[in-house]
Parts: sequence; C-alpha cells; structure tokens
Amino acid sequence: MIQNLADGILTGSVISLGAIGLTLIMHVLRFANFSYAELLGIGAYAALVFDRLLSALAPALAAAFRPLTLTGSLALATVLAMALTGASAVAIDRMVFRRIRARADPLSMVFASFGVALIVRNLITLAFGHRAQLYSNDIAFAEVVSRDPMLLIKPGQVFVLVAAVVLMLALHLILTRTTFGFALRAVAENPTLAQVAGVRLAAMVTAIWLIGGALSAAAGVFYALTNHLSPALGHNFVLPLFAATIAGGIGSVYGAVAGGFPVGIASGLSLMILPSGYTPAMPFLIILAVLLVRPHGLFGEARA
Amino acid sequence: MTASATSSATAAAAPVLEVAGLEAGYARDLPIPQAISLRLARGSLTAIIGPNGAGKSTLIKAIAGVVPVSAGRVTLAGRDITGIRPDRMGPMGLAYVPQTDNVFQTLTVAENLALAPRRTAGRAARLAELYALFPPLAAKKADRAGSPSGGQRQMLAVAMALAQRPAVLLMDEPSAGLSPKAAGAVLDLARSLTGQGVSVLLVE
Amino acid sequence: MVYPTSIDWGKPIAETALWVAEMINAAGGVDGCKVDVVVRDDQADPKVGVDAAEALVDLDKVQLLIGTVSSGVTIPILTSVTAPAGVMQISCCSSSTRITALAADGTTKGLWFRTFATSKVQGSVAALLARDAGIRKVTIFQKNDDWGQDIARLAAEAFKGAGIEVAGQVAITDGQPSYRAEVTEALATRPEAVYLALYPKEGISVVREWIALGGTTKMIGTNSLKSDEIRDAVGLQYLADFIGTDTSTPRTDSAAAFPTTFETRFGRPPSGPGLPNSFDAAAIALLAYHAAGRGATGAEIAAKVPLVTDPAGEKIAGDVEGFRRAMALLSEGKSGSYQGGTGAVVFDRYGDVTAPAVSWTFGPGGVEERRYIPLEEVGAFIAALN
Amino acid sequence: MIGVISYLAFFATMAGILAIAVLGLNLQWGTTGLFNGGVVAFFGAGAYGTMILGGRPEPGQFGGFEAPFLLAVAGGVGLAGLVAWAVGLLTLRLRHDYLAIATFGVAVAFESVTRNAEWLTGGAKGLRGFPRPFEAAVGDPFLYGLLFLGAVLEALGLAWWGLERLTASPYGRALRAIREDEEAARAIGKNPARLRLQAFVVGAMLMGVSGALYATFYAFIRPQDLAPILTFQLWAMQLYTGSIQYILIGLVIVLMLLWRPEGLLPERIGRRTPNRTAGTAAATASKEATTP
Repeated sequence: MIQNLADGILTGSVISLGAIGLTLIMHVLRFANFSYAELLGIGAYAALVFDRLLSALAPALAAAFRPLTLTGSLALATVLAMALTGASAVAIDRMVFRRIRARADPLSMVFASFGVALIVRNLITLAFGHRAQLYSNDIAFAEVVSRDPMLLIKPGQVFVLVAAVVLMLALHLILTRTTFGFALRAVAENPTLAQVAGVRLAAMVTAIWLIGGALSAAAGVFYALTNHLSPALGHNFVLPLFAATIAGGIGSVYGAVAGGFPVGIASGLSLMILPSGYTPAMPFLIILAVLLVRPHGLFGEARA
Repeated sequence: MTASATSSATAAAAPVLEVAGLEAGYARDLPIPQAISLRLARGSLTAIIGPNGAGKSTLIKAIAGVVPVSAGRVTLAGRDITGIRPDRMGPMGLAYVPQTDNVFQTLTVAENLALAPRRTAGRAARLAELYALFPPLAAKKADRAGSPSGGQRQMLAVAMALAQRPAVLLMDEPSAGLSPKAAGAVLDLARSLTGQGVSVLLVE
Repeated sequence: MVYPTSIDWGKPIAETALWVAEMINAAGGVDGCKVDVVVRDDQADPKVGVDAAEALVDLDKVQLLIGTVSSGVTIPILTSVTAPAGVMQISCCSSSTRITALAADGTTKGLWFRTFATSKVQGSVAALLARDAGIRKVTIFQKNDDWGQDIARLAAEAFKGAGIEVAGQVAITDGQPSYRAEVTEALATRPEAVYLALYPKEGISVVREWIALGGTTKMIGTNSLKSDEIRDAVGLQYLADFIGTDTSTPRTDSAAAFPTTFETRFGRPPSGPGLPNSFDAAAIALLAYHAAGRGATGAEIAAKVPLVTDPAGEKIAGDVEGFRRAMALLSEGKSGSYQGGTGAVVFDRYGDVTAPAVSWTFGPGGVEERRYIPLEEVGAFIAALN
Repeated sequence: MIGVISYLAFFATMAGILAIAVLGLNLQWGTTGLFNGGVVAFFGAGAYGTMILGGRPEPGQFGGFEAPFLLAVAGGVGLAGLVAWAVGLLTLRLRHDYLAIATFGVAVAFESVTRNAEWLTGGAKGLRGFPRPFEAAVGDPFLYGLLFLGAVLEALGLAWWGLERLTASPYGRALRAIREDEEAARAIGKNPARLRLQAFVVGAMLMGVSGALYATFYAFIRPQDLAPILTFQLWAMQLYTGSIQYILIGLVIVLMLLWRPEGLLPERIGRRTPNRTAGTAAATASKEATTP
C-alpha cells in the first residue's frame, strides 16, 4: 500500500512534467496532439548522445554522484537536451502544424500529429535501433526505507522527484513573477483576448513549444534514468499524459501538475483491486471519474 | 444592417478613425455587416445602435482585427490598419474592450493590468496613472480578476485597454449585464475619456 | 507464402523458405515444374495477413500456403481462408495450443501442419528445470498476449504437476511506462524463483526493476529472452542463476549440418528464431506437392505429407541431392523420411510436432547451452505430470 | 477471372462491413456532432456479443450457446447499444476533446477486459466463432463469397436507407439543430440530452452490426482486432468522405490522408471559422459541399 503510493508519486512526477507543455498546447492550439509525447523520446535520446560526447571529451565528468547512477556529464547533457528538444518542438511546429493550422480544421491537426509521431519514432529507430539503451549499466539498488510496512525506494527516484519539483517551482516562479509569465497564463486562458491585450500570439506559441519541449526532455531523461531508453519511450507516455492533462483540466498548468500524480498513484494502487492485466485502462478510469465530478477537469474553467 | 450612428461632437475635418465599405465575417454563422462606412472625430463619443443580431458586434470586431475583413478599409489617423493582427492594434493607437470574457479571470487584477502595457513606453508611470484613475482596482490588486463585481470587471477591462494609450477605444456593449448604476458609471467613464482626446466607439 | 517480411526477424524466415524453393527447382522442380513462390507480407497484423492469404488463394490460385509466424495471424488465415478454400497450410513458427484444439474439432480439415513445437514443451521443461534446481515456489511474469497467456498457463500447470507452488501470476502488458507496480506485486509473493514468459522489450524493464528491488536472481526464462539485449541491459553479474528454456533440434547429423549449409548460402550463421523450422516447413510442403502431382489440390498435397515424413522410409537429406533423391522416390510412390534442420520431423494427427529441449544461460560470448534434454525425457516428464 | 472477382468480392465485403460502422459514426459525428473516440468498443461489443451467443461451447469458456445466427447478431448489436447507453449517460455532457478522450478510454478499458477476462472473452488468444451461416449448405467457396457480400451490402443498404430517412425527417433536423446550436434547440422545445443519447446509441448499434459481421466473416475475434488504430481508420473514412454516398470511395481516400490534409475536395469546402470550434464547422461545410 505505502509502497504503491510511493511508487505512484514517483511515476507521477515524470507524468506531470510531461503534461505541462501538452496542456498549454492543447488549449492554445486547440487540438489533441498525439505526437507531443515523442518529445520525451527526443529528449532522452538527445541526452544520451550529449552524455556520450561529454564523457568522451571530459572523462572526469563520467563519475557518478553516489548513490545515484547520475553522472556529471549526464546532468550537463540533460540541460543541452532540454534546449535541443525545445528547438525541435518549435521546428516541428513550423514545419508541420503551423502550415496545417493555416488551412485546415483541428481534426486534420490530430491526424497530422499521428504522422509526426510515426516519423519521429521511426527516425529514432533509424538512428539508434530497436534495442533498449541505458545511460548507465549499473543497477541502482533500492534502499529499504522501512521493513514493516515494506517500503523500498531507489535513490534515483528520489532524485527524479526532487529535480521534477525544482523544475516545476522554477516554472511557477516564471508564471507568477514575470510579465512573460502573465502573458503565458493569459494566452492559456483566452488566446483571443490576449491578442487584444497586446500579447503576440505567435511568439507565445513558440515560447510554449520551447518550454514544453524542455520540460518533456527532462521528463524523458528522468524516466530513462530509472528505466531505460527505447524508441517506444515517448509512445508509452501518450495515454498517461493525456490522462493527466484532462484530469487536471486542459489549459491549466497547475492542473497538469496536479493531474500527473493521481494518474501515477492510481496506476500503482490499481493492482490492489484489479489483476495486473488491467493497468492500461487505469488512466481512463481516472479521467472518467474526474470528469463525472468536474466536467472541465480539476483545475479547468468552462470555456467558450 | 440597420444601425444608426449618432455623434456627440461634430465631425472634425480630419477623422481619427475612418471605416469605408467594410464587410466582414462569415456567411455561415455570423451576421455580416455589409458596406459599412463611418468616420470618428478626435475626442468624440459614437454609439452604434441596432437590434440583436444585426452585426454590430461583428463590425467592431472587424475594426479591431479579431474577425477577418472581407472587403473595405479601416484607416487610423491616416494609416491603413485593415486586417492587421489584434496585438499590433494597441501600439497603433486602437484598443478594444470585448463584451464578455474581457478580463483574464485566472490572473490577479495587477497581473491583468501589467499585461497590457508590456510594450508601451513609460509603463510604470502609466500603471500608476491608471490605479489613480480607478481606485477600486488599486484596492483589489492581489485579487483574482474573476472575483470582483461586474462593474469592477468592466472597469478593469477598460483600464487594460487604456493602458495601451489608445487614440480610439472600441467598446462592445459595455453596459451588458451590469446593474443600472454600474452601467451608468461605465458610460460616464466613456464620456470622460473623450475629454482627454480619446475617441470612443461603442455598440449597445 | 505469407510471412511478416517487413519485420526484422520475419525476413530471414521468408528467405530461408525461398532458399528451399531454389533448391527444389535445382533438383528438378515440383513434378517437373519450376516452383514459383509468391511472397506476401502480413506485418504480423491479422487483417493484413488475411487479406494477403485471400489474395494468394483467389488471385494466385495457390493450393499450398506457407505461413505465418504469429499465431494470432495464422489462426484467422486458417479459419477464414485456407481451411474453407481447401488449401493446405504449413507454418514454421506458430506455437499456440489453440490451433491444436482447432485441429482436434476438425476445423482444419487435416490441411494444417507446423514444424514448431507448441508452448507445452517449453512450459513443461521450465517445471523440469525448476524441480531439478530444488525450487519449490515460483511467481510467473507473463507477457499479456496470446503467446504469454498460453505459455504461462501451460507452465503453471506443469509447475503444479511437478509439486511446485505457483505463488503469483503477474501479467505484463507491453507499452506501459513503468512496471514497478507489477514488480512490487510479484515481490510481495516472495517466490524462490521467477518464471519469465516475456519478450526482451518489457523483459529488460521488469528484470532490472526486479533486481533493483531486491528480488531473487533465480530466474527461469523462455526462449524469447535469448538475446544479447537482455544480457547487456541487465548485466551478467545478475544473470548467473538464470536458466533459459528452448525447444531444440534433435542431435542428428541433418540438424547439425543445417547451420553450416545456411552459412554457406547466406554468409552468416542462422541466428534468428525459426530458421530451421522454416526450412523444414517449406521442404516438407514442396516434397508433398511433388508427390501429389502438379495439379493437386490442397487436400491431395496434405494427404502426401505422411509419405515425406515416414519414419520407416529412406532417409532424405535437406539439400539439392537429397531433394532429387526424394522426388525420385516419391514419383515411384515410395515413402521417405525427411531429415531436416529440426531433425526427423513427424507430425501427429493434429499436424503438431514435438521436440527435444535445451536449457541455456547467458555467458560472456553470448547464449551458452547448459543441457540437452532428449525427446524421450521431455515426453516422459510431460506424461508424468498428468 | 473468377479469382479476381472472388478477391474483389472479399475486399468489397470487408469494405462493406467497415462502411456500416462509418454510417454509425456519420450519425454520431456528421449529424449530431458527437466526437466518439472509442468506436472499437462498440464494434467489439457487437463482435464479442455475437461470438459468445453464437459460438460453440468450449471447456472452461462462458458462452458458446450456439444461438441461431440472427439471434446472435441481435444480441451482439443489443450489447453494443447497451454499452453505448451506459457510456452515453456518463460522458455525453462532456464536449469535444473531453468526450473524445473519455470514449477513447472506454475503448481501452473494453480492450483490457477482452484481453484479460479469459473466462468470458477467451483472453488474448481470442474467441473462436461458428462456421459462417449456410457455408456448408452452399459448398462452393466462390459462390458463398458472393452471397456473403450480397448479405453485407444488403445490411449496408438497409442501414443507409434508414439513416437517410432518419436524417431527412424532423428528427434528423432536430439532431442537426443540436449540433449547430444547442441553446436554440433547447429554446424550441427539444431535449438535447435525450436526443444526443439516442443518436449515440443508434450509431453505436450500427458499429455493433459491423463488428458482428466482421467476427462472422473471420470466424474469429481477438483483442488485437480492437486496436485503437481501427477507430482512426474509420474516422478517416468518415472525415474524408463526409457524405454517406461516398463511404466506399473513402476506403481509397484514407491513403491520401497523409499528403492531402485538406481533403479531397478542398475548393468545395466552405471557408472556416477560427473562433468557433472549427472542427464542427469544417465537417459541416464538407458534408454539405459534397451532398448532391
């Protein structure tokens, strides 16, 4: 029970991080973006490349911070990957979505996003192969926090939780302390009014892709750090991210944060009620439950 | 459309806003204003009146750049502003107050106001001026903009528009949904703005 | 022929079968005619596979269909295309015991054969190995698909039959971001060993998580885990107690010769799954076709299969010379005993084969064989379970 | 020659079966504006319901009642309708993307049940069906293929005719009114919630018919047949055809999806509105543009 709860919180932090950008994109651009989760894959693989490069250039960086398997080079690589993934997100928008936005309806956008997801996944497979990859081959053993009730936590997971919370706090400060943050929230609430109030929508869309890409990259690295990398990494997150976004309320940054945790926790706790084969259905049962109580999500507002 | 224009001031020789042969909107779901022309003098207050669904709102949105213009021209102080993006209207000197959803409810009053003059010179001074002009807003700076009364929300919406130092202010049914007293206050405010050289165009 | 040629492990299977056709042609062709193999891709998707089979039966008028790999594709082809149309179907690799049930109730009309032993052999051998290792309590991780459910059920029956407690059965659905909850669940059952009926993709996550959380390193795994990917990602130091199971080829000359001839032809060793099986499926099918004659129907070809695999017949080698000799024998109405990449193949009345087994483990150089379990021992163990 | 015809008949049979589901989708989305992201759940309910009722008994397996074919299909379709009714009650007050993802979730949950509830659905290995009706009596596979196609086309024609009647009736106008402007529809005394639920259930039952025929045709159904991709394929057929006359052509058009995102007939599609939920507007525009 406690173990499942702890695991759920840790998984939830990765989901939340990934869902923040998705909720803004879905709200501002008004389409369900099925390719968004591929940004996690781009980020994780970009960090892998930077990590290998950096540790080859500066072997001193390759030492791990014990008890984590995280190395100095991977920490730096993560920052670089966040930048690169943000840039890729903007590039994908410019190359695909902006063109379709100009001439077709949101359903075409949804189908285009399927296409983008396929292309990204296949490019990753082409470059890195089907095989699972790891940042570090070490297995970081879980520490026994408590024996009764049994509670095992991996140091890497604690790090991921802390890092995710730090990133969310940084975003929170930007959103509440800077005029750029006000504008971002304004766009999220009402894009048309934001334009009337003098906010440049196109610039904000670019900013959202950058932020979303960077946070997704971090989520991808954090996930791969405690699991492994494979071309399907992003794809596996599509449904949990949607679940977190909807449960939190589309367009609400805080909702995405709040939505990620119940999705993670419920997936962990579901095994106590249902046989293990049913776990994939869990995120949706959460969505349904939330929407029944609050038709616009936990933090969402009714919108026109 | 059967709208009549009345003006409280006589039209000056050089109108600040000129609309010629404007058509806008979509055949499918919005009433279309057809071939509308009007001229606004500096410091004038103009109201467009007409039955529901006549397309008054669409006209004002077209001038503000929120819905596309299909024919005609909009000129502001001699510059053609037809169909430019709404976020470029403010710096050009035209501000627009929508009828509903005209403040960001999830932002605080102060955050709402801080948004508007982002690219205006003398921003701090302007904000101070506005708080002086609207004392109730200064008192509720830290409150969510969704919480104040309808009148104060309308006041905030106008303040946000004024923060851009417009020469022309467009208002879409500013008294809709307000108590008679609050509606009166808003109209008084509109009238007082003309005294400062702002031309106001409102639809009711 | 229907095989998943667009999938990396499917292509060599198809190439092996085509190679057999080349050799049959070199040996004179089926009843004097050159064999023309039409290959269609099923993408391991049932809809695509049925469409491909339907096209072969309707447009190309085939009477013999070789394929395919996934049981989930093989079964709809069998039930909706080949069996209704009276076309013989032979597969290298479908292992589902469900097809045995289809054969038993007559749905396949005796038109169905496969050269791959069902999951029952592997499941039973897992129990045999666990018993020998002194394990009394296992928990099963199973891939949540038809193969995984099938083999886990068979293994669970075998474990129980061998007196080993099955403490838990945890289904692993692929494509989930995390298997931590599932692993935690399995951990709570405190098994002495775990049985892994998984593919490498999710196997890596599960095993790494399992070890990180302090689970036992005593693991028994299916042949699907026979990959360097697992070894590299988990690390040899944690795999010392790992025992793998696989069906094997009998230790006969023909089976021993297969890797050499394969390497001569393709310039690489036959490392993928199902290659000797694919070879034998194609060879037996085409020889039976020859025996039935060029205009034969599917049922006529199927009827000649026992002639090709008659244990009492003259031994037939799986090469050009062997095929030439076999076709001469069959033309005279005599029988032969085909000796191929999987040894002397004998089908039971449901078109199934049985097979000896091996246990294997991970070593520095790759997969290493531990122990060969002959057909008789496998058979005796399975019989003892019931 | 007979081979070519036989193959074409096979292909047309599949197309016809899926087209029935697209008709259902057309009623839900095209006419009523309901974004159903979980078509496979209703398709699957029809298929599994038919298989369980009509299948042959197997040890350890619920079902296998060997019900007469039409009764089995009716049961499957009824099940699809029942599932739709329950889902509709829960989700129809949600709009657009919420409804889409909620129904998508229903489909994932349904697939999860079929994959895991082995006693009921056979689990991942699927459920074996019954011999196709009259197949043994007809004997000749070629002739049977044509007869089966005929039956499918008849079902398709019937569904089409029924829907045409329905959409042309005042009832159909009420559905369209709800799609366009719910408030106005309410104002003229329509009960949008009830009408929406009815349209949703009827559409889902057509999907159930499609699933029942699909499972009958393959004599086999398993969870993999209910992959979400089927929902998207049907959606693509619906979107890029718009009007029900073009649904068969839609099968081909699906292939054009990736490089013709604006649809086949862009010049005939009306201008789009950026402010409104433009999906509805575009679908309306394309539907009316292609209706003769």
